[in-house]
Amino acid sequence: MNALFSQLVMLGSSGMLLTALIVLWRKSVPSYISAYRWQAWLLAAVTATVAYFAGDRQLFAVAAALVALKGFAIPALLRTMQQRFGAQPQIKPYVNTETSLCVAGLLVMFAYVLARPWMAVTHLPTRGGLPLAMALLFVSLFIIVSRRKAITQVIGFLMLENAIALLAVVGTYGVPLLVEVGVFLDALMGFLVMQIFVYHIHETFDTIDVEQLTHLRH
Amino acid sequence: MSRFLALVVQTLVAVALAPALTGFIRWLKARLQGRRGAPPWQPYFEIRKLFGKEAVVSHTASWIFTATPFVVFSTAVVVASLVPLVVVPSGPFVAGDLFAAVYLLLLGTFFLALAGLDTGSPFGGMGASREMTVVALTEPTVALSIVALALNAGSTSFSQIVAHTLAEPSAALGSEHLLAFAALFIVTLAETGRLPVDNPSTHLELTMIHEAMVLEYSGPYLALVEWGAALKLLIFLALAANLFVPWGIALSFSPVALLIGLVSLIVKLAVLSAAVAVLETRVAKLRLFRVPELLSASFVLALLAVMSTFLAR
Amino acid sequence: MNAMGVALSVMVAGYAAGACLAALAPSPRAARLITALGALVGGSGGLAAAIIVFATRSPYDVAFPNLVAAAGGVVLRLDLLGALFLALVAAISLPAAVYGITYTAAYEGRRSLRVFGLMFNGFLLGMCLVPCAGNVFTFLLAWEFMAVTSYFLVMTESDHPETRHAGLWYAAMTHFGFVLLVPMFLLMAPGADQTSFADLRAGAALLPAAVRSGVFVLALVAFGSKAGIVPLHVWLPRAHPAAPAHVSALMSGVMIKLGVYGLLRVAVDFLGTGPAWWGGLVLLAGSLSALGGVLYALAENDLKRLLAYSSVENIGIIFLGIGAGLVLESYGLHALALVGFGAALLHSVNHACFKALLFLATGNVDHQAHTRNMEQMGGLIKRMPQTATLFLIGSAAAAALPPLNGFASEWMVFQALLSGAQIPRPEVAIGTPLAVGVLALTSGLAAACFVKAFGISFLAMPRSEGAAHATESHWSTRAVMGVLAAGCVLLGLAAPRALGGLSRVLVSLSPGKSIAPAQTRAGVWLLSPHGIAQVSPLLIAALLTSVIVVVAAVMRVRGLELRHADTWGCGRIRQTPRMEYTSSAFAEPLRRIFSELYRPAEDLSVSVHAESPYFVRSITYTSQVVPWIETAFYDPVIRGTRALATHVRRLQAGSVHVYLLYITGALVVALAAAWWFE
Amino acid sequence: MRLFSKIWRIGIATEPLLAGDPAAIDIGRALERRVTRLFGRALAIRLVDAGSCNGCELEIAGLASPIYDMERFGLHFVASPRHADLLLATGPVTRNMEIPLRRTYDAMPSPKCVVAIGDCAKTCGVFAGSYAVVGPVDSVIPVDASVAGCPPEPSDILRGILQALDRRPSRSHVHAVRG
Repeated sequence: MNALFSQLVMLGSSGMLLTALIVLWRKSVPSYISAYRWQAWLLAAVTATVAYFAGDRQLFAVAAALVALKGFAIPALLRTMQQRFGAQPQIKPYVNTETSLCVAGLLVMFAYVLARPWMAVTHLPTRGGLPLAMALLFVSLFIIVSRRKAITQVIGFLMLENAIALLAVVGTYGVPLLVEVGVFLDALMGFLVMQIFVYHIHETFDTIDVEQLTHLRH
Repeated sequence: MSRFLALVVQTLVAVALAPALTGFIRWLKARLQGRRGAPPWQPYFEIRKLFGKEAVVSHTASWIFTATPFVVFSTAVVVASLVPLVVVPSGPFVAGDLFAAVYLLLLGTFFLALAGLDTGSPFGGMGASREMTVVALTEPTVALSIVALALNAGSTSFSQIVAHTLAEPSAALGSEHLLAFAALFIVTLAETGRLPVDNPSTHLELTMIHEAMVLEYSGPYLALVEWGAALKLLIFLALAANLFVPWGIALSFSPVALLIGLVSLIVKLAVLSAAVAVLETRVAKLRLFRVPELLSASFVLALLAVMSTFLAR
Repeated sequence: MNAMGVALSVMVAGYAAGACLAALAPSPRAARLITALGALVGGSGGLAAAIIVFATRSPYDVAFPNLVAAAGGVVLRLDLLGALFLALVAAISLPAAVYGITYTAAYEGRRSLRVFGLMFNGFLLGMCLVPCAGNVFTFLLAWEFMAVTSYFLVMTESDHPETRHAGLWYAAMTHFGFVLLVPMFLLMAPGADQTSFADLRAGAALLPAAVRSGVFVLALVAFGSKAGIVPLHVWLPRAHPAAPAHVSALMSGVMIKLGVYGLLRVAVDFLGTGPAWWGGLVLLAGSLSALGGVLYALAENDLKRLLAYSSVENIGIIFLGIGAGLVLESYGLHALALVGFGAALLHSVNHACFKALLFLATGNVDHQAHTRNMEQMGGLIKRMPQTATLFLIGSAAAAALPPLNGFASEWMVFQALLSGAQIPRPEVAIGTPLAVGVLALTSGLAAACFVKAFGISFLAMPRSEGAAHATESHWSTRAVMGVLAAGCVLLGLAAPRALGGLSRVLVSLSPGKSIAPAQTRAGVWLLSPHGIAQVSPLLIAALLTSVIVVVAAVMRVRGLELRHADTWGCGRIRQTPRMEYTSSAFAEPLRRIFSELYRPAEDLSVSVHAESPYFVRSITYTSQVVPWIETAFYDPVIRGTRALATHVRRLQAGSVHVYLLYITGALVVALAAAWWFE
Repeated sequence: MRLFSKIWRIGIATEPLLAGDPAAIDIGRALERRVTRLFGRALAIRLVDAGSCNGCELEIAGLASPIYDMERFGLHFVASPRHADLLLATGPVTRNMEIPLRRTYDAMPSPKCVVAIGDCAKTCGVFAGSYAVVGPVDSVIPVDASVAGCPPEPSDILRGILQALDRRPSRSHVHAVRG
């Protein structure tokens, strides 16, 4: 029973990591949005499996909230953002695709090496997901750093927030509901602020390439 | 002795089945495009016709041009005798493992590229240069997916890997198996010249990779090269099927087990080739310099597969 | 004077006589013959000595303490490891010597063949003595003798400016290596008088860990610079094309293997097991050399430079094998470590065989087509059929294609790296798959590189006058290359037997540790360390030939109508060589994909008519792959030394009094130091 | 997924090959028995535009469409004449295209056959007597059958090719095709 439980959790979290890799690989923002939606659904699925196997009633509520907000609300918001400023020319990211994929591979390996001691500490069946959550964290950080379009950076930030949620679920069977809601609310606030931020960049520079911000200096 | 006989029969079955596989993919793509299309056994007629025709050889071509079809066909046949199709090849007569199979196919591609260059036509050179580029970029992915399988099973020999997966069914659901399968599937598309890397049914010479090298072949030579390419596709699909979903493969040499093995092989090949056909209807051809991005993505998948094998330990 | 003594004396006498008589030869033609004769006699003596040691499996010692007694006298000690490398040197020098007879005929008017004969035999003597050396002084003497003689051989065609430039680089790099060898031996030698290798081996066990690591790093850098690993490889692609073909065959085939011999002697024989990061460092050097070598080989248009970079790549593969062995050794898995070292030794032997063949074939092409630039070759297979077929065998072996020897050793290196993955430590468990990925990418790119090397230079139509009028070279050169090609095929098919012999060598290095795992079965199958995965090049070759024979027979029975016609070129009128693919065109996709690593220096210049900028007269685009390793690493070092030199030059004040002042000052300082340290 | 639902909805669009007027096709040279049997089930076609106004090319392109679907008869286009068995020549042979047309014909391995498509190929049509035209296709290479029409219907072209190979459509393996 435990073997199936840990296998499913690992499957879910490696699926989430793969969706993050799609953002690095593909070049169209709509595919990023669908990748984010897939990731949110997988996160909800992992939370639900943990809730079922650990018999924790609250996690089911958290899973439902995840599906509602991250599965539907945020992708819809992202799509409106995309429609408004979506028609941008292809902005070459700082790092080309092959190198960013290899860097992602190295980050994943670094995450595995890093998470090695934690796995020795926890004896929960879901400890297999810890390095995957750390890897997702590093990859989403890399997305934020290496991409120049504001929308992509926003999606990177949201994936970062997903990674933290996954880490919580896999590491300690989910933090108490209050903390969960708190974390999620400030992420939502961050997202709304960024939305306005992107809007203003578009207004002043007529492009959402973050590179242009450097012109504000002189 | 029956073991050796079974291996010979298995190889002959693979050689006979290969054109039908390409025919089935072409037939299914036609149906998906709303056409009636040629029946799945059409390639057999094409091969019969080609054997009846005259072979035209260019003046600038050397002995390599006429020797290459034999090398391409024989490397494909020998690899078919190594790969677990109907029965897992075990015992003294196994000539090699996964690495040997990959390098034998590399021998076939090496000579095909030379034949492309031999006639001095720009298409042949273009095809050879692009084919060697794609093959060079797929090597690390193939090696790492072999490593991911071998680490689990403890060795790179087919019988060991299949036995391990049969013994531990939960492993088949493991992330390393799925990731390695995805990586190997992308490599199959790249290595056998299917869409999105190279369009097998194109007529524009400048977009070809595999076709461009065989533009100069005609008659029986062309039949051998096409048969070898079809056999290579069958080998890759059978590898992807039997290493990751080995249920149904014959472990003993009893006639019943062999029959079940044959039926399960045909079913698995049908499912995989249907997947290839559906994918080819859905996906357009990638620009040549977007192909390395696809191949580096498959390399990262294989790397993750290897990572997760350590995780399980 | 038992058989060993006779063999060794025949070796030394043969080379010495060859050298002296060649120097005094009446005519250049006589000099050529004497050079070859001396090399043949010396080589066969060396080969006989090695075979005797192999047969008796017992090392052989001979000492001449009175020769230069102060430094410990000349001590020769030939154990199994030394015998293997002596056999390798002698075996490759025999065909090279015969090849030299007709090859150097072209130098008769221009170069002094007497000096060449002297240096050639001296070079071979130096290379044979290095594995036989028994103590520090003999080793360093043979090492320096080999370096100096090979410098003069590289400088044979010194009228070309780039040869002089290459000679300069070569001399600087080999002496950089030599300068590091001396402190390494000093650190290891326990006492001034105990400088024999036996004392070093005993002393090494007592050294503190820091000193052992220091010795290892010095050995890796010194022997690495001779072997040509990436940061220190810059002399190799310069020196090999400059040297005559059979000399570069010897240098690339065997001389860089003595770097591998030195590293094995120090790291495995003397120091024994060390910390895991030793293996990691060697794996890193191996991966850099393998990838760097093959990438620059792909971008090369000069055939000999391409082969030189391919040597760097193969040295990288050998270092990957050694690295895997060291890592396994550091975790106590001695049996598996032997698999790694065995794979490295097997690849050294294989590489010596096929690289010598390739260099000799390139020498033929260079003399007949008067060019080494692949852009101007093409169509040589119709004018030089045997040379082309032999070059094909060599490139198939270099691209590690199954029945030949390159595949057997690369398969073993794969298995060695794979067995490294069983170690539970995370950094090792992650490092080994990366190394497997690097090795696979290298072998893929090597296959592409050798398709280019053979396809562009030998197939299709000739792209220059020289290539159009090339004819087959002298029969002796082809016979000699035939011997090497047969060696490649035999080493490929009988790889299991060869590996059996090599594991005997390695077991002798670490007596009493553990027996080598069963790496071969019935002399036909190569086994992976756990004996489950197996490959048999012999069976593969048999299956391939049988299928080809059957299919050819069926085709013959059915009758094959054949017609010759022009190549199909969309119906254009004439098929001209200008339409063919050239070497830069073939490598262009890979150059563009790896442009981040190549960093090509590109410049585009558009010249317009004076009247208006909108009418373009000509557009010139040049893209040049400049090895940025040299500009990044070596230019600052060169600038730094030159700046230092200008400061030091100020010391040469020119007046005698100042010089006297220096002497007294130095004396005073030395005395004060001696007093203070008392 | 929208693509596959549309595929499911439309299904097979191939229509049976109706018999057109036989006058459009005339068989110049009957191929021997051996050749027609060899090309019985599989045929590779190489199209050469010897100076046509591309009207015939549009119709020929229609052959590969789901409606006419020549693949059900075993015909398929190939890029190189080395792979081809049948040469489809369209348009009057202009001066510049004379040598390329002949070289394409020579590059094809025998047994081979040629079908001239359209009035221009048959009798130089409207371009007869023009300074740039060398003559109809059969003045340059031997022609086995020709299909009249400017441009001929795809079904006429298809029947022309099948009859050139002496393959009665009804006799061929495609079901429900009225001869």
